[in-house]
Amino acid sequence: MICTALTVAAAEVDLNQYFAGLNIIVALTIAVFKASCVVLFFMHAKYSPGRTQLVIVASVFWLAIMLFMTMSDYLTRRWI
Amino acid sequence: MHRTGELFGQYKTLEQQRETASLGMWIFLSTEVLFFGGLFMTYTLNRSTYPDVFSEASKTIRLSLGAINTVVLIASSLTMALSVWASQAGKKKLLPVFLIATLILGCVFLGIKGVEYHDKYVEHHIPGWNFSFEPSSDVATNAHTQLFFSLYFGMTGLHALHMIVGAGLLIWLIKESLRGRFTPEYNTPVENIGLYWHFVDIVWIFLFPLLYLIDRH
Amino acid sequence: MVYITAICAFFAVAITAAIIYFFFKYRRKDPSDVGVPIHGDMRLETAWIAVPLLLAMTMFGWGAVVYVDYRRVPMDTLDIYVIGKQWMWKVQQPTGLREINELHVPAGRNVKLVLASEDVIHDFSVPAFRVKMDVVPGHYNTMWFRPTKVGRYHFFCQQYCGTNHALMGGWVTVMEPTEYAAWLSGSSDATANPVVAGEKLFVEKACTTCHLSDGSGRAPSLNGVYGGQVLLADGSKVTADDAYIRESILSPQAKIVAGYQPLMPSFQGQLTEEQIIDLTSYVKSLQSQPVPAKGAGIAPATGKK
Amino acid sequence: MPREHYLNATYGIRSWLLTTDHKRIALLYLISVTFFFFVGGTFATMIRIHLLTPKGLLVTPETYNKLFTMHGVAMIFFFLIPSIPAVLGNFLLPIMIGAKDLAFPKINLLSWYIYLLGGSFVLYSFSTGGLDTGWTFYTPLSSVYSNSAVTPAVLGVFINGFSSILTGLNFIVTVHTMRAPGMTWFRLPLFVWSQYATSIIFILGTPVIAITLLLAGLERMFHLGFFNPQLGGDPILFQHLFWFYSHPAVYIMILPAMGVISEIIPTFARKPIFGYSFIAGSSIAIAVIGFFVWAHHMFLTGESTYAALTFSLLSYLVAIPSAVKVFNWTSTLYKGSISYDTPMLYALGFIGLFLIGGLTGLFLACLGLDIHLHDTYFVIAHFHYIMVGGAVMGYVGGLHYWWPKITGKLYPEFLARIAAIILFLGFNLTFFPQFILGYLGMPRRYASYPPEFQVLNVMSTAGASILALGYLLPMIYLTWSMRYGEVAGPNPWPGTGLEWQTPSPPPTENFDVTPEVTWEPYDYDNRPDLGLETKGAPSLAHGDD
Repeated sequence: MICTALTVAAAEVDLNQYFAGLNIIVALTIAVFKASCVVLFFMHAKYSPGRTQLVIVASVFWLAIMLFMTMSDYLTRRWI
Repeated sequence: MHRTGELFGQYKTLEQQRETASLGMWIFLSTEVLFFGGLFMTYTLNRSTYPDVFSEASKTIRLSLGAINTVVLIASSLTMALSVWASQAGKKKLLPVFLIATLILGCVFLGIKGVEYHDKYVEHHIPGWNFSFEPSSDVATNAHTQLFFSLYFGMTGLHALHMIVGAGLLIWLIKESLRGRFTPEYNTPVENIGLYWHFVDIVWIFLFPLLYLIDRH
Repeated sequence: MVYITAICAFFAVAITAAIIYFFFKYRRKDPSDVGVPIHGDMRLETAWIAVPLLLAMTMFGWGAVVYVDYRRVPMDTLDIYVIGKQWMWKVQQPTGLREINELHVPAGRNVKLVLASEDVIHDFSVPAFRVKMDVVPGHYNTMWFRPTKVGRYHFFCQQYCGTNHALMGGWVTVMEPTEYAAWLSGSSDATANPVVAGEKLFVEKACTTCHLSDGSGRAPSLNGVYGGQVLLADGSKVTADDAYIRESILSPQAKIVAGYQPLMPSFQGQLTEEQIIDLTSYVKSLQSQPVPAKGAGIAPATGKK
Repeated sequence: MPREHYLNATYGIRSWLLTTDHKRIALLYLISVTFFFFVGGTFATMIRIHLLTPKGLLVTPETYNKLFTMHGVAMIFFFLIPSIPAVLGNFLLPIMIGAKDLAFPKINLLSWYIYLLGGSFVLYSFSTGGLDTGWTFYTPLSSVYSNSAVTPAVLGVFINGFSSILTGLNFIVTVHTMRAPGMTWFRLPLFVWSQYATSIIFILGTPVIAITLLLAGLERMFHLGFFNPQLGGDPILFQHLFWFYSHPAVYIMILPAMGVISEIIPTFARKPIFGYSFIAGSSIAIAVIGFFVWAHHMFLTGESTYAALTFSLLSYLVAIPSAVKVFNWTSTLYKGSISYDTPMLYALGFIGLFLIGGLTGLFLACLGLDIHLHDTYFVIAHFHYIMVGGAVMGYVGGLHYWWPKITGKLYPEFLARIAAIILFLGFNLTFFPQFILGYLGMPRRYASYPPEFQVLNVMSTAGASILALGYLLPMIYLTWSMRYGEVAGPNPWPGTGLEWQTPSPPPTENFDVTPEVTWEPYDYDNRPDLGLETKGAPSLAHGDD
């Protein structure tokens, strides 16, 4: 866990301008990785009943819906 | 409803009671996900609208403090996980030790957060209150930077509020654990508060890259 | 419209009739009677999922065609600016003629309204033309219509905007094209000309110090920019329309033209929507000016110095 | 010596205010929700009287704006959303699944207190300066320009959100873990299914509006710029976040009513419901798909054409499960043994009105038509058909249906039928003219209007006065019946659910012995315990066509 924190620090010092947005992708991938570790092991989701896992999936899914569908409005406005 | 030992009257078995409480906690956390979700949504949109201003503004936050805090919080999650283990394994002596360690780490986090907030106060970066941002005196940029800091304070503030609530719950847990209330058969509060604490940790795991890291070079 | 009404009316009548029929037909005859235990029927369920779905899709398709047509503004339009403000409408004709709570348009011509708000969200709506559009502060919306019949029609503010929301309306007057032309020239005067006003502002706000027309300034020349493609610093291109010019004035840092430094200050809070429209009209008038070889704002000049 | 039940088990104000009994909490909600209904209803009456003349009869435009805003806020957030879940759901859900109480009784009580706290913030806002932003709180009008008491109102709705969340949480957990032996998922009454679906929306939608209103409130207090275009924010974002909750909130209001109807119809047709699993599944489908359609409120804000197309398509999809329900209810009547009891009148009225409300929704989901109809009286009529014609009819119908269970007394049947018919007629007279008004282009939220719209407005007001009478009647006779009504007995209709297996009113712990469920839902044919003559082979008996 602590070592993942270190990778974040490392990823941050790098100048990730090989292509636009790589920085964000790296940072968020590490965050997602860390979060899933916490959920799966610290919170024992891996060993929980199916319905608990369903709750987790549902909340992430709904969050994704909100972000994705709202941004889909903003990002396609210029297309017409 | 009557209560016999740790079993409340509406349940038939301790097992049922434990499952119920755990499911309830998870559902509460899914509500929390969407509660923070509104803020993340606001953040995402504004970041995509004003990427340059946001990256400029994020550079003024001290990265070292954020990174230390990340480590501190993950460590506290670890001690919390150990507390849950201790309560399940019946290590009555160890449980309060881990809980106190978690509490101390939590307080360190809040302390560092306080230092950061103080920095912002000194730099006039608190939105709506003498706000000014040096690099450019441009009206629009100023407004957009203020937007960044509004989100910064909104998101970290709400997170810190959750931490404070969590700390309160930990104090109660420590008190009860010293009385030896938690046994391998009955440890639901430790487990549920543990879940809550990990959730708060996860929120921070996302806040850290979003507010401190992206486009900082 | 007729199609949807017909379908809806059909279902409404059919189901209501079925309910009423069943209601009387299967009236309880004996207090201890029970009904016939029927639990369901897969074929019926499938049918009444599939049929409404198909009908709904046809409704969607028809609505989508109308809507896309409405949102895609045709090329040859008469452009009129409309500004909503608590609680009045300010209209600016192409010649700069201004009206309040009145809108004159010629019949038989596509009219495009560029909508801006000074304060809260309004909505410009002409029920007789079946058109409306929200007027959102912070960016332009556009709507278009083609009036066919001469006459006077109501327009309303249709998005609740505060105390006198209900009074924020007026009349659209559709005139014969010749009458309209006469009306325009009859009441127009030089000072109201937005190009003239915009040019004056352009000097007053010191835009001229950087935006030199020969392209030698610290900022790109604006000749020929309007309607063209602008190459940005991040390599992307954007069409220089009203919305782009508005944004460039208010938050110049948002889109930097390739090859230039982000030096321009923001004019947010210093210009009213009307003044922005004047400036835009002025920039528009530069469309036909010769584009300098060096320092042009538009894309074909691949601007890296 | 009278039998002990939940009403007479303990006495005194403390035993009510500190109760954790779900049935008593339901009654606490019943009282507070009714209070807000009459607050909102008073505003509605004033609105209709004001609109009798084109210039406005009663109040200044400023006051008029406050009236319709406060009508909306009181009715939506403090009456419709909690009405069926928190009153009928609270009372019945544990009994229907054979539990002694909800999973978290203390949290249940807490959510009532949160409701009261939120309610008092809102009442404070109403009484000090009022609120004139529209119930939608659109920014920047609400966060910058309005001069009314927006901050306490926003806080009140924010606080009230947590009441909904806790109720939803309680219901979901209860349904998962507290079912009696033998009560499998597909034996659950459809009312429980609908409550479950509603709770999903509570859990996943409500937090979003809570944070959104909090941000809008902070923006107003500290001049921040989240949604203020002058400070770089985006007012459209507010609408996205607002409707992310507030569109599903429509389903929060209508789904429980659908659940009530799904209970009433089999009882009074004395036969199993047609297509049980389709009705149950469509509740869940509505709850889920209902989340993907929110931006159909925003077709004309300048949102992307592509987004508009997507949201319109999805809006049509959500219409299908509702249609499935209507078809199934209608088919349930086929070859039934139908009685004219009051709840059945409400249920059939519900289907008729919901049908009109639902079908006019197709007009609005249609992109091309929405350009014309958006924000006109057509919309007002449409959602009143859904919310008053649907949700309130369901609520009042359900109240009648379970009144004998709640109080142990019967209401005067004749009077109740009259009231049901008055409500139905008054409602149609009030709101049908508004469809035409909207089609003619009359904008909503107008304190004054062009004279050509007057005739239809007068009709609508006339209808509203009949409607008001229709609401006062049940209020009076139901209260009267609590004391003077005939004793109902455990199962007056008779119904098949577990709630009818226990005495009326139920004992504090709901059942004297934990029930075991051995029968399928609404199975009149295999229930000798109900004392009805049962039919043999389905196709032989009764049917002559």
